[in-house]
Amino acid sequence: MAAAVNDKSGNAYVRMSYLDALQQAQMEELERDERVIIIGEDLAVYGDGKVVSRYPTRTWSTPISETSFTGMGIGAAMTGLRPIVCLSIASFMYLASDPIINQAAKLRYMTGGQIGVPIVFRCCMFYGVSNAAQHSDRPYPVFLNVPGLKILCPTTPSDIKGLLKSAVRDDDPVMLFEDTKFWTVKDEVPTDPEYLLPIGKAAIRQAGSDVTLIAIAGAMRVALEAVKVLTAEGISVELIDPRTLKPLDTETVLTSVAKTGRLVIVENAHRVCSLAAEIAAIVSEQGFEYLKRPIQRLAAPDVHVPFSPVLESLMYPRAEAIIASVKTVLR
Amino acid sequence: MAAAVNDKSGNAYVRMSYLDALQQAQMEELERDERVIIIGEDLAVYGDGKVVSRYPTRTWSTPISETSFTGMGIGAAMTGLRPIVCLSIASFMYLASDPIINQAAKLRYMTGGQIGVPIVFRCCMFYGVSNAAQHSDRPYPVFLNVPGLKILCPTTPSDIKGLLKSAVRDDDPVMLFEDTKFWTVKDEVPTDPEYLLPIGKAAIRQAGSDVTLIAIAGAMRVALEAVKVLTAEGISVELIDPRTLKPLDTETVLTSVAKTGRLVIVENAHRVCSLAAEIAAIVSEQGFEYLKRPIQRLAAPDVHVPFSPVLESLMYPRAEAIIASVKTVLR
Amino acid sequence: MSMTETLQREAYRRMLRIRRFEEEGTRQFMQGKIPGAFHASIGQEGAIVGACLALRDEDMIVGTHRSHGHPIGKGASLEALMAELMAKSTGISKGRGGSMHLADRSVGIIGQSAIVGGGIPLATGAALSAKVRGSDQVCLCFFGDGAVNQGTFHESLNMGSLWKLPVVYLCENNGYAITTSLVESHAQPSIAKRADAYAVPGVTVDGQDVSAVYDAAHTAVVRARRGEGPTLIEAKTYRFDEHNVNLNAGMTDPYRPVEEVEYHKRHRDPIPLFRRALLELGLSESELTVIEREVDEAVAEAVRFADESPFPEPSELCENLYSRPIPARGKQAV
Amino acid sequence: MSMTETLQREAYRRMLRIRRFEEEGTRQFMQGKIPGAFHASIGQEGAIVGACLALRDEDMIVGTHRSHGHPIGKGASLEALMAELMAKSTGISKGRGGSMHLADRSVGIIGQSAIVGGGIPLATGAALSAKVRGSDQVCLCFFGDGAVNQGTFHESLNMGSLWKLPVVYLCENNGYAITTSLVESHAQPSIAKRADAYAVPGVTVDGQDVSAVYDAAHTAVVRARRGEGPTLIEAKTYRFDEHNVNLNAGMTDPYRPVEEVEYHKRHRDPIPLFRRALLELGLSESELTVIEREVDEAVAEAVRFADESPFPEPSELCENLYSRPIPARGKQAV
Ligand SMILES: Cc1ncc(C[n+]2csc(CCOP(=O)(O)OP(=O)(O)O)c2C)c(N)n1
Ligand SMILES: Cc1ncc(C[n+]2csc(CCOP(=O)(O)OP(=O)(O)O)c2C)c(N)n1
Ligand SMILES: [Mg+2]
Ligand SMILES: [Mg+2]
Repeated sequence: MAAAVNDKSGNAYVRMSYLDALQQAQMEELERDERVIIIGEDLAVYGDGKVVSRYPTRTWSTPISETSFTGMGIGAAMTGLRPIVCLSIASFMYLASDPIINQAAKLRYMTGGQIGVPIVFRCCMFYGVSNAAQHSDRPYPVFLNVPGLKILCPTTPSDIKGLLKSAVRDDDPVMLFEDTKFWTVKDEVPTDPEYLLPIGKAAIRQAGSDVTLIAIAGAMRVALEAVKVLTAEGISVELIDPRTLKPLDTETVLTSVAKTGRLVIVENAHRVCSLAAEIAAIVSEQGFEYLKRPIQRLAAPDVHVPFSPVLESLMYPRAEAIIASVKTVLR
Repeated sequence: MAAAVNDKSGNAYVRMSYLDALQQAQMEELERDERVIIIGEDLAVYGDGKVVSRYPTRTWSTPISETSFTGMGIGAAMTGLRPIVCLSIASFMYLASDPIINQAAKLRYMTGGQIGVPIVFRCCMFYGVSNAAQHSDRPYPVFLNVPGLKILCPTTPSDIKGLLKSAVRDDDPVMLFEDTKFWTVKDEVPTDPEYLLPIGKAAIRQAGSDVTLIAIAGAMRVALEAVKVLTAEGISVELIDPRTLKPLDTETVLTSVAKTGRLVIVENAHRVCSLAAEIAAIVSEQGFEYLKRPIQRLAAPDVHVPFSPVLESLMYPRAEAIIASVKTVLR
Repeated sequence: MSMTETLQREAYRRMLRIRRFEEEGTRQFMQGKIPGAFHASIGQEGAIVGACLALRDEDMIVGTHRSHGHPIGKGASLEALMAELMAKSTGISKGRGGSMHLADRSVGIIGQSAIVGGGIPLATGAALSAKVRGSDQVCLCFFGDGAVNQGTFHESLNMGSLWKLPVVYLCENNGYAITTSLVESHAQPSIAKRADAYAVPGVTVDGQDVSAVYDAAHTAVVRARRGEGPTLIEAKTYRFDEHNVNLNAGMTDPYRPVEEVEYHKRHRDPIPLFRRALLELGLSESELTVIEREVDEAVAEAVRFADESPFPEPSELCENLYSRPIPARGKQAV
Repeated sequence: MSMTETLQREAYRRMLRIRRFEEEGTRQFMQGKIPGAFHASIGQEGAIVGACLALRDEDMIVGTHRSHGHPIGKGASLEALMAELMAKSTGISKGRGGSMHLADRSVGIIGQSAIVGGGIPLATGAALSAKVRGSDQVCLCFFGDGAVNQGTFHESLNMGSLWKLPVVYLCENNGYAITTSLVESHAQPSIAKRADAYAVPGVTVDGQDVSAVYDAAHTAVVRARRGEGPTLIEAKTYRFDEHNVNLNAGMTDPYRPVEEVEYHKRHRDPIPLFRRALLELGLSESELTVIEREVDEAVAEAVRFADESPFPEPSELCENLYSRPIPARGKQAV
């Protein structure tokens, strides 16, 4: 790992990958708070090798029993621990949806606050690499409809550090959807073990005045490419990363649309009832008077992920499509 | 049961409840096609008593094993049967979401069309009667994001007959969400055992020109009340019942909004990423130029269903709220 | 180990508290004062109380939709439970949970899952938590015969055994899951025998004999606390009432013979059975009458408390969804 | 019943077809011509072929993510399978499924679930279907040792047994689920013993002995077809390659000892073991060589076919999602 470098205000940074930042965040939280444990299958395979060897009694490598090890994590969270449950590939989330929705999300409310469920459900959205329909979902929209959950999709190494740490310290169930498109992406990450990012606050990746572009999770990669091209052409794009999908920072979205009057939303999930739908709905209710042009949603079409790379490459919005959409709303 | 009455075109009708119409539809399909079977827990308790005694070898009353009896239904559908899987209360759907999403919805696509899954997943949305959070969900939004499924929410006795029969005859997986708010509602139902309604076609319950009101599932009850009041006040409401939530009949919605320029959507599901969000998004993309006023969504707030009737009564939009929203968009 | 005399008295008191609380609850339900569903444990008090009394105060319980017996068996006071049933703001869960979810955290009830089988992983996780925290708490997990067929039973018992977690799995086998009998739904009719699949001890016990249940549970609790892992106890019991007060199974063909129900009520009621045993052991009629009067008074007091309590305020609707209220960003139309 | 001589030859041929197909597939994968994951069954051919040969043509199979062996074991031709691995439009699933889902319906493979444990209910449902349709088909359900810990194993075996469905549950127990060993994940190390929990026969068999697997499977298939219900067969086998070609477990501490892998490759390879047995039974070296040459040619032909096949057209993306294309209502932007 590279040596730390200090910025002007004296904060130290180290360049590291998204996956390393995630690992570091987990390691620091395990170190800081002995209530933190990690539960999941083949932990070492999915990148948690170091954690397992360092904390053998606090990492629980489970049998293949997603429903119940998730439920066990919830039971442990109810009784004094702060588990991180690793569900590995996001398509396995459906096996755990009963305990996540019927237990974790509901117990505090249903017991009138007697029980808290401070837990993190981690999974990775592992798509775009020909693993076919049963391994390639980006299923966060399925959980957005559920009250009581918090849902995060960090897109940078420092954000995953700051948000994962906040998630572990949060007193409510938090789902963290990693996007494997970022695993190897490197950037500066604060070394501060107290580096925390607030849950529920969007980031404005670039300020702009012509159009608001919201990019969710993995779509941020292509959005950044698109913005580069558009900027070079003299178009001023305001690029927003919601980071927290639930609760959503609608204020940042509405403020931006109030300024630009134009909105393009891009994500890699299936389009029906996705986050882009919710954002479009919110803006068409609460920001209607700001809108100068129809909202544009770019998402995966309503079809399963095919194995063939020729076909899969058609699934996720590309930079050209974003550029075209931005130009459409500017026309 | 009442005697059949013929209408002008010679079609015979009988007045019966929503639940009776559902039972009749099932019975007729069992009678017509010996590939139809019914699988579920305590079938007789949830209203299928007659069916069980008439077709003992084609009704499979299961152990409490939602995940696997759903998967078994899928396996049976793949190999020559046309099962109706009864999941009883909709909140138990989460236990079956892995087989529904990862298998039923994906298998045809993943096998390049080698395998079809002609199956109906039935469940009832049983809310508003103080059964608390673990028994009161209206979880259709969770499944709308999934490609490959068809999703129905019939709101009248004749619709549930016509749609359930179409679902059984459909070659794809269909989810049928009954709304128990309609169970006892009576209306004329065609006696014709070939009475089929097309999946994917909305119904215009009342034509109108001032405002488009879309009411989903149980919300139709209060919407009808609201429309009565509004009509009396001289407001011309076009009331749309999507009936099929997936694939959605966007044409009917857009045509109506083109005429009225105003849209109010009402449903009893939780608001985030619900069907109302998707409809609002579609209209804000494709019908933006028609819209004269912001879209109004009315839905359950983003909180779990409380046990206490005092609190639960606050969850679902009421006629007054619909009336107020309509007046807001007309202002 | 057998119950001490003090414990025997307490066992009688607690069984009676469950019985009278639920009898009164049924009446309140019929009067329309309790909304929703109402699943009584009447007939099953021996299995519940025998198991609960084998625990220490700091031990934990996860129960089921048939949730009234578990907190009372663990020693909860009745007021907040009755107020919860009546959907009052003084209810144990502030009127948010109701009959299927009577969890009283103060006596160690950490959850009551109305999702059948849903509580088994929670209890196993609570035991994992005790182990990781180095506490010597044990978690008692109640579930019905029907829940045994859920995948969570299988998955959780395997992990509980693998990691030698301090959990006791207690099946209240009342022979039916709503209308489905055990033989119609279990390929292997012996639930205790299923324990072999997870290399844990499996024990069958007469659930109508509170002492026998206590003994079996005590052995299991000691084993669990010693770090030797879980035990599966099948307590054979019977539900006297319908599955749910407002459920009229409405089958022409009753799912259980009237004679069977009558037989159990007459000959296999755990409360008179234990009362007789106590008298034989030398307790006096008057001692028992005192307990009975106390119980009646406690139940009456609970009803009084619940009756006088207010309903929740509409403004409370969104409270306790999250640990801290989520600051509303933008307009949040209902 | 033991294999006839014809069947023995076929057993050898099919094991070899799996082996050579996968060796070639691995090479193609390394050359970048096969995208995605690639889970080879190399080492497990005895368990697969022994079980498949006990079936009739019209019988059905549901398999797993380790999906190449099952269709080949059931007699599939190799062209469309190789084309599928190469994501070609002539693939058995038109390039939609790939390595984890090689389902060839024409030989009765009705599904390959890459969701571990997900295939067990599907197979049980296929058996239910056979029973309801009055067909005498049997469904063979393959799954790994890891899948045994899923709730679906428990739920499905119970229903399969309860309703005496014509299904044979065959566990390819290769001792590991990715990096997790059986002892680390199964409280009860005998998988066959879990059968008691569902009152079905549980049998352990040497999976490296194709004849022994055939015998056990044959008994189970006959029983299933007679309407006597399922059997659970635990075939002890070993995976020679990594879990997945592109998976580098990357653990400093290898999850399985190199000596263990070497031992199995050297002494427990089902193909040389069976070859030797066949020679001992009197088959000639030259007969076997003919089979070997034929297999090599079939594999080479499959690669040629796949190489020459086109990729799918972008316009096909949404085909076969539904039975009939959904008429687009309104604009459907991608
Ligand atoms: C997952 C799930 N499926 C179905 C139900 C409906 N249900 C409520 S209680 C019950 C029967 C449970 O039987 P058992 O476990 O024996 O408990 P008992 O009611 O006999 O105490 C069922 C099926 C449910 N609540 N949850
Ligand atoms: C539900 C689910 N959980 C996890 C995985 C990831 N996974 C793929 S294969 C595998 C191991 C399966 O082990 P086993 O059943 O023994 O089969 P084997 O790979 O040894 O053939 C796992 C955990 C998955 N595909 N599905
Ligand atoms: Mg029971
Ligand atoms: Mg294995």
